[in-house]
Amino acid sequence: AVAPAAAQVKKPQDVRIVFVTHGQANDNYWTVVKNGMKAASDALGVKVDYQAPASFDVVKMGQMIEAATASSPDGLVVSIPDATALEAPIKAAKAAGIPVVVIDSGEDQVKPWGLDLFVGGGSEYQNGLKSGEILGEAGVKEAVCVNHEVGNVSQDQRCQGLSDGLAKSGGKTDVIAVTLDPTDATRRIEGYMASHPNVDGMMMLGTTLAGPILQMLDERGLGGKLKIGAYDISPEVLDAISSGKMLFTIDSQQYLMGYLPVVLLAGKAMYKTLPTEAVRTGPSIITKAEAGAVKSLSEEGIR
Amino acid sequence: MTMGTAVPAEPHSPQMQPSRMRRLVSRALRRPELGALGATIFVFAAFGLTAGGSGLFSVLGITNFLQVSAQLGILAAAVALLMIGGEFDLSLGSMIGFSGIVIGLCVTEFGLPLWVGILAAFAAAVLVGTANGILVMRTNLPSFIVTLAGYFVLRGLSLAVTRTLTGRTQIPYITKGADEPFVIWLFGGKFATGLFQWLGNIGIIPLRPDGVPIVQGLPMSVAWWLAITALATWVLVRTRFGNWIFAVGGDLQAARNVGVPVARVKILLFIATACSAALFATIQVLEAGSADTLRGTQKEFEAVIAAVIGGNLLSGGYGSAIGAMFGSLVFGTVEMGIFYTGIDSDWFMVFLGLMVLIAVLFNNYVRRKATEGR
Amino acid sequence: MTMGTAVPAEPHSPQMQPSRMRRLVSRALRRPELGALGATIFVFAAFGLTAGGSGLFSVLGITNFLQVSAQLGILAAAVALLMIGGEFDLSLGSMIGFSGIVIGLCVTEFGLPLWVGILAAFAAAVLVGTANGILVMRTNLPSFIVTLAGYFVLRGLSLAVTRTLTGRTQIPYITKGADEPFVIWLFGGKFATGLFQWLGNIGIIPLRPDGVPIVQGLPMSVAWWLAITALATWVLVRTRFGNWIFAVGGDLQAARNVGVPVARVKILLFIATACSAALFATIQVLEAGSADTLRGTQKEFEAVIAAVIGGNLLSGGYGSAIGAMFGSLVFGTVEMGIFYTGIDSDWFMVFLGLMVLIAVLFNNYVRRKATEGR
Amino acid sequence: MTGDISQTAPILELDHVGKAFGIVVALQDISIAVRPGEVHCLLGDNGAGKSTLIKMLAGVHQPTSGEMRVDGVPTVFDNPRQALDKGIATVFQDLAMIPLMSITRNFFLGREPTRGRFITRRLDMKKANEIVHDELNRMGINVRDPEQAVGTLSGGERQCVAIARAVYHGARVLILDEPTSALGVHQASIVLRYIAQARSRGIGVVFITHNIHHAYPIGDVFTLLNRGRVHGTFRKAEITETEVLELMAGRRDLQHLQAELARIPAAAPPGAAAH
Amino acid sequence: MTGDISQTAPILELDHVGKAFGIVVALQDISIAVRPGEVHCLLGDNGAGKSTLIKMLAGVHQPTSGEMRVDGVPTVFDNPRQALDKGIATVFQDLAMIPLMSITRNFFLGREPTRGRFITRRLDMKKANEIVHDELNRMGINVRDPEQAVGTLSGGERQCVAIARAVYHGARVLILDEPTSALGVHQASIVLRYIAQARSRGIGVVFITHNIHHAYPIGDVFTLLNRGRVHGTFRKAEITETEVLELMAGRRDLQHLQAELARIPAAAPPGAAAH
Ligand SMILES: Nc1ncnc2c1ncn2[C@@H]1O[C@H](COP(=O)(O)OP(=O)(O)OP(=O)(O)O)[C@@H](O)[C@H]1O
Ligand SMILES: Nc1ncnc2c1ncn2[C@@H]1O[C@H](COP(=O)(O)OP(=O)(O)OP(=O)(O)O)[C@@H](O)[C@H]1O
Ligand SMILES: [Mg+2]
Ligand SMILES: [Mg+2]
Repeated sequence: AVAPAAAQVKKPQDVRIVFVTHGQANDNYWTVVKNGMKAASDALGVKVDYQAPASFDVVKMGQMIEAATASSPDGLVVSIPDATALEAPIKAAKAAGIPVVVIDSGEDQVKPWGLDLFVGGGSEYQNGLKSGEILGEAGVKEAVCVNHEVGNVSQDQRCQGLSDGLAKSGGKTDVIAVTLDPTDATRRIEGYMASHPNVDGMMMLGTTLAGPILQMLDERGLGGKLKIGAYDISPEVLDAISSGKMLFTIDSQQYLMGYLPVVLLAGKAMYKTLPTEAVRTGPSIITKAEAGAVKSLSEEGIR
Repeated sequence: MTMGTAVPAEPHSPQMQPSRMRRLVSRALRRPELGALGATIFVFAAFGLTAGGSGLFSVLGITNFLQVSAQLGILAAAVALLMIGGEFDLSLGSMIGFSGIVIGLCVTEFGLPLWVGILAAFAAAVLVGTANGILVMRTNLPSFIVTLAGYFVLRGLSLAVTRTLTGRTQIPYITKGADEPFVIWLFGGKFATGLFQWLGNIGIIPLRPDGVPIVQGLPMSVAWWLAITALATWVLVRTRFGNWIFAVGGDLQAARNVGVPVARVKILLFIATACSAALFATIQVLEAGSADTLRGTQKEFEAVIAAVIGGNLLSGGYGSAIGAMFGSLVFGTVEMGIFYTGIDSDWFMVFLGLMVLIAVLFNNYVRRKATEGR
Repeated sequence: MTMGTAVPAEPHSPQMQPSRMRRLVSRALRRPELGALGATIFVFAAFGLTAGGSGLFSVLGITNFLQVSAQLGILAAAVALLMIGGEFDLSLGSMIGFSGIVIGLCVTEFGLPLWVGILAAFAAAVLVGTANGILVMRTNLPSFIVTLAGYFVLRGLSLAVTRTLTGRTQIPYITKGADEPFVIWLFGGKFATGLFQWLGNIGIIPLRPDGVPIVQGLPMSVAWWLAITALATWVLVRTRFGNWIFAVGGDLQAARNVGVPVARVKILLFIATACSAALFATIQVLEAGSADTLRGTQKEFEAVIAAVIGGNLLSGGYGSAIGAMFGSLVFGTVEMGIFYTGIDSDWFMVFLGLMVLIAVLFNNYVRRKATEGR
Repeated sequence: MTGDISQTAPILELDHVGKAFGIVVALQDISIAVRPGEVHCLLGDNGAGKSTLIKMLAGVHQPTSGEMRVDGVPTVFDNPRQALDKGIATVFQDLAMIPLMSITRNFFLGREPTRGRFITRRLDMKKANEIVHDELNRMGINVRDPEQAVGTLSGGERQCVAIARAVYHGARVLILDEPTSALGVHQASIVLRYIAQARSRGIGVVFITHNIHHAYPIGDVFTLLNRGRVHGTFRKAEITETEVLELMAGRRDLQHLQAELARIPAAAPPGAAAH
Repeated sequence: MTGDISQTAPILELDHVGKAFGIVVALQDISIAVRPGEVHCLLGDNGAGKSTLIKMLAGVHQPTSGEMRVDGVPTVFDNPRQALDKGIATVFQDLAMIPLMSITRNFFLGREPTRGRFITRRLDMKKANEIVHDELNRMGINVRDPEQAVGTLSGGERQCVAIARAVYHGARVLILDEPTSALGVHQASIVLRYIAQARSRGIGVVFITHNIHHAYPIGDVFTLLNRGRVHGTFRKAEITETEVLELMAGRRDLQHLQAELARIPAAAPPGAAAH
């Protein structure tokens, strides 16, 4: 629906693009990627498939990339959470003549492996560093990194970045390992806070637990004491930022990571066009000033 | 030596007729929950030594691990009955997520009152439990594999339906507009608030700057936990149905042969388990105010752990609901207690594993001493 | 009617002495893997209809689902033996992560050659298996709870040790500097490469622009899968040890009473299971070139699913390794096959669950028809 | 062997009934009748199909051919509960006990006495324990504690519990599959007395045993099964103890058998011979 | 009842042995001896402790007091395998069979015949099947297929398999716990013949039964157990069949017992009376 059909190498309805990422479909972050992908596919009339292992498993992801290659799509969109493990399958896809776009993580691999394009925010570590600096500026001396996926490299890098960023202003960081269960998570944090009364800053690595954690802090009378940051956005987080309970959130505008690759790879299939430079979608820091404006978009799953 | 002498048979040799007192004691010692009680005492002693001063046993700390134990315990009580009946339910965790989503969608998408949403979740639970039970009984397949299908299907349905309707995987602000204080209190509120306020006033619980004690009461989940454990125990020990549960788990064929309606018993057990998941989900939704498609992950697993720590047999036919209660308490306390000991979070799992093992070994030791020693 | 007539007893009524042919057929129909074979055929038929033209049955697609099935199948074969022997091993998945970390640390941190790292991983597996087995036999605790400790401890150890030594949770570039082509080929390489090149040359497999066929061979994991299934089958059917496995799983006390060394059998089974995890880890590390503390998550679960789909009894005493092979094939094919049908990934789990259920129901139906019908 | 039509109507009847397990034909063309106040002995070699036959009467197996009638009405028992509801109580050869459950709970399993109503309806364990204690005492078994697990009882004790249970609950038909096999002399005689009592109360009894000294004194009708077929039904009046023994031995040469039994003490051991 | 010191030395001896399960004392102060070429009958009521006693001999239970001697050497069997290795084979009352396994595999369980060596060592199933088929045939049991699961056999057939197994593997002592309880007349007589044969081969036999007609013809020594204690050991020469029966009935009043047995046919049913 974009250009005159005559000039097309391939008709939109014949174009098929496959996403293989490490993000589970029911993760809040990746669901927005998927929404973007869906929107682009509806707009262009191309076919898209999204695939991700049910838990963090790069080997399974490699096998999925191989399966995608076998179904010979017109474009492949991947994230690269573990370069060593995914090198062979991604290179094989490339060798089979499939254009490959990298999203979210893996910018460093694009050039050396001869892949086509990167679409995404800054590296996890850079984002973490940024969050540490912001908290440091806000006067935080002792922060906690609430990690619901200990052992997952990208989450670990965020905490590492936070620790290094905060260290610049002399603060220190501890990691609290939690699960996605709201009761477990809030009780653990509560327990930690009780035995570490000096904690004055917190980073949440996702939005899933934001609501219960904020509620718990309110109940215990700790609400105003903490400077809180988060990754990603959700209506609850945005409300909290508006009302001053939270300081900021780091948004990678992952909607674009879903939308753009579809448009670009469809373009590649239909018109043989593709940008030459990486497309940066983030990080964008959302504070009180912007929070209200994006809230309704967040409710729709666009941000 | 070969040629013995015929001694007149004593009608009652004293060893064969232990006194009533000893019999009572021995009967108490035979109870399955005894070992779990031992393990509980052990765990408390261990943390008393290592984390005594860290606040684990402050009012806040106690409320804290009680809440974790209580939620797990609600599931564990039902799972214990199901295990005694000789079956598993892997779909438990997914059912939690699914129930939460049902409540959330009813309220936020269809604008129904909260209590209708909760009823809908329980109706879904009854349906799923019935399906599980009928499939298991009709096909003679192991419940492991039948409920595995539920495990995938329910989790998948939660995701697909939620994303189709809302475009997200989380449903926030479920309780926000609700004007049903009783329903919210019943599942997500606190009880004994007066007591806690008083404790705060006399200085036993620290007060917040605004004069409210930092712990305002015990979460309702604790009340539910106790109520459901009591109910399950009553059913097991005092009703025909309880008798049948032991029988179908102990020997299905023998139970059928003496006329126990085995299919009915097992189906009801699956329904009870699914309903405990719905209750768990309701409590979490009303406490947290939101639902998420990922809720309940691995709970089927934790509930079985708690039940087994509590002395329930995996192979069925033996166990108790009170044991499951102690099992949940052990698991919840260990999980939270390790936090207070200040162990680096990388080592958390190592200690969790060791503590669970030691608690169970202790449980076993106590039970063995009680039944065999002497 | 009451007063019957004494009919002379026939020495051999024909119905009681079925012909040799019928006996052979009936014996074949009694095999546990029969149903799994039925399920496999069903799954292939289903995907042949729904995803026939999508590349699932292209050479690349077949290699792909074979690889997924093969890795799972290596575990499932060992787990099947353990299940027939009446036990579980929850620590399997954690053992995979741990073995990978052992290999990775040996190579990258201690500068040892690859084969030493692999030996170290297997040594660790033998240790863990022995510990599991001894604990289960000594304490009479259910293996569920004993190996649960391993589940936590091993995963925690992988994380803590890796982070302490490297500051990360991933160990990349393990095979990069290694000059051990044979070891790398043996676990992470491909076989039948000549055949595939030839198939490419005659046009059956498409060639890449550089003249290499897009599939260069079958992954070695497939060879391991077949070899281990064959070995496990041999052990089960043709050796004393196999006989003992069935016996300890069927009735532990009876087996002990007729002189089976039950402790030795169970400990060896736990060792075999842990070693299958080490083999799995080795293959993944050498194929992927990296190790990660999270590897192997949930594999204990998938392996049990595969074994159960393959007709192994959860309660022990009955099953086969070939069944487990078919079970892995069913699970692997379903998992990858759904992808080719183009179903929205939100619905993936729903379909996975339904497919598994239908496959198992079909399995059950076939087995029942075979043993009871007629 | 004259057909006697004037007898009481049968409670249970099998009419040309057959049962196959897959390709194994366990029973074929079986016709028998169980009448009130009559002890019907099933005789036959090991593997003749006696247990399979009574499992059909008890609702455990369903016939694959033929018809079963209860009080003259064609009936199919889908499960043992339906048979129990018709007053047919069975002692199975494998006893159908749950080893981990207590004696009392096993005794009343499926027929629990309750107290109170509706929500407060509960097991009356005290009464149940008393009944069990008394019933077992009557059989010459002195259990220490009726709440003891059945799994810790001796083989004979367990069998006594199963018999006491069936006798207690059996209203119209009592089926006993080798009830005395594991019993001591004393207990066995009590069981025989029970059977006689049941008969005089007008209960129909089906009794399986391999012991001629148990079968002949008590049996009214003897049916011989052989390799899954009925090989004759005889009233006591028509048959002597020796003939019954011959039936039990599967019509094998009794002379030969007795010669064999007689030979045994002859093969005295070297040790005994030194006496 | 004179002490006879000149006999052959016992293979197995229990010397003031006791066994308690928690607070339940099952056996107390037991002293018996099993000699080669001698059939030692254990008599006693249900629950007297006979099975518990032989389980100690077989290595299943360990004594809680006293001493057990094998060939005069104090021994503790940690498990049944050690007893088997000393040539002590047992038929347990619960038979110790794995229902889901085939007859052949059960028969040779723990003592499998193998073929080939080292890596190619494997079960010799063909030979095993043949042996099983022949051994069972000798007992009068005609199995359709030795690879059939034991769970599908009748109670008596299963017992025959267990006896055949013990006889086949038993080298020095054969322990039989109520081996004939579920057997037909024919099979039981064969088992008695087996026992006689074993005795004449110099094997020591421990034989438990509640059937006087099985015990008296074959027994050389009779030991009475009562409530966990030995109440006398008698040689055959010193005791009559009636006295043995009296022992078996637990020294209850035999008169009473016989009167009772005699009463039974008297209580003829109404139906039979109408004859
Ligand atoms: N594991 C156990 N725990 C507790 N009591 C036991 C256990 N095993 C046996 N007993 C008790 O010991 C006593 C003797 O049992 P045993 O089986 O030896 O009797 P038995 O002489 O073989 O009887 P039967 O002739 O009925 O087989 C019984 O009263 C039984 O309840
Ligand atoms: N489920 C089954 N599957 C296959 N065969 C069976 C099954 N149940 C019984 N049989 C066979 O049917 C035959 C009759 O068995 P049944 O148990 O009725 O014999 P029985 O007359 O009770 O013998 P016993 O006196 O030894 O108890 C046996 O040969 C047995 O192998
Ligand atoms: Mg029978
Ligand atoms: Mg006994």
